[in-house]
Amino acid sequence: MSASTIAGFVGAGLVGLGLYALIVNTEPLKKLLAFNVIGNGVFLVFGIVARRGAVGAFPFDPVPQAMVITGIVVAFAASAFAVALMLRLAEESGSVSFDPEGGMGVDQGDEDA
Amino acid sequence: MILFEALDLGLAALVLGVATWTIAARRVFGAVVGYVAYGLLLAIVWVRLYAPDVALTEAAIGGGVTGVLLISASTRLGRLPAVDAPPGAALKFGAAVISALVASVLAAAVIYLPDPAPSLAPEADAHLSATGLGNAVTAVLIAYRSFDTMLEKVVLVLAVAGVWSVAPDRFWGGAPAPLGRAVPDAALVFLARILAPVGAVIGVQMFWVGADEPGGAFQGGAILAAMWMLVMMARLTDPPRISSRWLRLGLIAGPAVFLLLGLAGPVMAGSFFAFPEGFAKPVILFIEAFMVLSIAVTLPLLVLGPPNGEAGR
Amino acid sequence: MSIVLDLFTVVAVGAGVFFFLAGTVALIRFPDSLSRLHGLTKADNLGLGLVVLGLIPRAASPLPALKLIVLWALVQLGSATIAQMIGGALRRREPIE
Amino acid sequence: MNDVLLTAAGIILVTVGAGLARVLYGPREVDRMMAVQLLGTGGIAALLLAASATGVAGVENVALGLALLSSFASVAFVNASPAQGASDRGENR
Repeated sequence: MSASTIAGFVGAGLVGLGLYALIVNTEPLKKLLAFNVIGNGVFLVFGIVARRGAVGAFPFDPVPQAMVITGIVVAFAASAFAVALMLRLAEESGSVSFDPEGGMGVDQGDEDA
Repeated sequence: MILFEALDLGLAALVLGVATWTIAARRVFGAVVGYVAYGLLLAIVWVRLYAPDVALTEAAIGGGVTGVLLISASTRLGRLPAVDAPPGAALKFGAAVISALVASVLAAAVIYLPDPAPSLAPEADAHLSATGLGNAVTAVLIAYRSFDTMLEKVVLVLAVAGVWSVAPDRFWGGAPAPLGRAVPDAALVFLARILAPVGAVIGVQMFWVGADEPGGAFQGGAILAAMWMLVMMARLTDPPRISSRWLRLGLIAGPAVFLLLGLAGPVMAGSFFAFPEGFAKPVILFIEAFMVLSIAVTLPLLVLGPPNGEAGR
Repeated sequence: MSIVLDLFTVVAVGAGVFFFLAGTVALIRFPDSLSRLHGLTKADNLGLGLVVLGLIPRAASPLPALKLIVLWALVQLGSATIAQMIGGALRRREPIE
Repeated sequence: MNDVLLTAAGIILVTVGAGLARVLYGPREVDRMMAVQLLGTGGIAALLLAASATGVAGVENVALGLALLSSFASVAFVNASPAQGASDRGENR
């Protein structure tokens, strides 16, 4: 197995892990983390396309790499905006819920305190 | 080659293991610590994929700056009561099935994608001499796909506007909350005093060598941003008021200069976003210098969040 | 000459690997946080320092070699400060989470 | 010679990777941070060794960036860690 294939599998695995966490986690910051993990997986899969684009003396195809760099920066900007929204929501309502009805009111916090 | 394979497999196991910890950790703080470790490991994976430019960006933005964003968010959010009901077993099972399915499809794609893949590397290299650059990735970013990169800078400005816009009206124009604690650790102040100037030099150097070696405006700007945040953590300086004219100029300098020179393209070189022949490299470095400034200003502002009534400087 | 230099590299890098090993063992096995911190700083300082020392003869020119030394100095600075901060936090006896 | 360096890189990576067990077990947040700090240093060492063995250009730049950013991240953690909050409340120093 070449390095690019292994990295591709890692990317696929990260997308799977992140997707599961995105659906299952209820805590907003953890959902954001999961979203970033999915993004990293996608970037890795795209990154192996760059590596496999090696021709002759060039060890990689620069075009996908440049797009991944752009993607990393945009993903960060999106995360920062999401954090700002969460903080504001928490400030206004004292909680952050993804339920349009305002949640179930079940107190699950501090279970591991 | 067996050595390499062992190294790659070990690295892959580490990345997936740390990612699993990150999403499984019960406390957010621990999860973010895991995420930063995972960012460092990913940077090494990118080096193995012959992508040092991406590795630097991942280490700087994916690991460092995102880590600080999430960690300060988790301390500010504190311990909110969890209001959403935890997912039931059926939903968990369904999510696991869907995620496994998506991951397997992607893995299959990795196997069946053409190897070698169709490549633009020869084309990118063929025109490299016209740009005067030695780093093909920088050439793609600033010359071949310059329109993309300019718009991406605009996205960053929009993100800052979005973050600011969630501030309550009465705080508008003020400064965001300080990054550091009221009484910073003496050792941290010492570190900031020594590391920040050195780091700033390294950041500028990284932008400068980016023309020919791995590095560039994103990476250099991100390191400068990290150093500014370090100084703010040590409370050697506090976040600026968002109404500051200099701050706003720095914020838009990159995209503005990029756009102006792009619009001047038809006069200088016969087409939008074209660079004059023979002068391409100075023009590119000129644009990049302003982009470094904008990135160094934008990333900390995104981390700092909206103004919250601080007097600011 | 080159054999001597190669030998130097192998010895220095080997010693560096040993200190990383020692630091990790300390991190995993030592009973309390302060002892772990002690072990960790050994890996940070000596482990990386010896690896850098071993790689210096292999640098093509003085400039990359200088870069290596600067890098080590930066890690030293960062790790010393962080050790100080962690130590201070521990001394103030924060509660175990 | 190159194989020796690569093996060293692999051993260091696996070693500090094993140290990540501390991230798992804690018990304090600072223990987790120490493991990440060790991973950063070890990652830099492994990167330098692998770069020297394979002759890939520009990896020193990546290592230099990692060196700056890993200490930056660690500082941010210690600074924000719940453990440190105690010193804000009227601790004389």
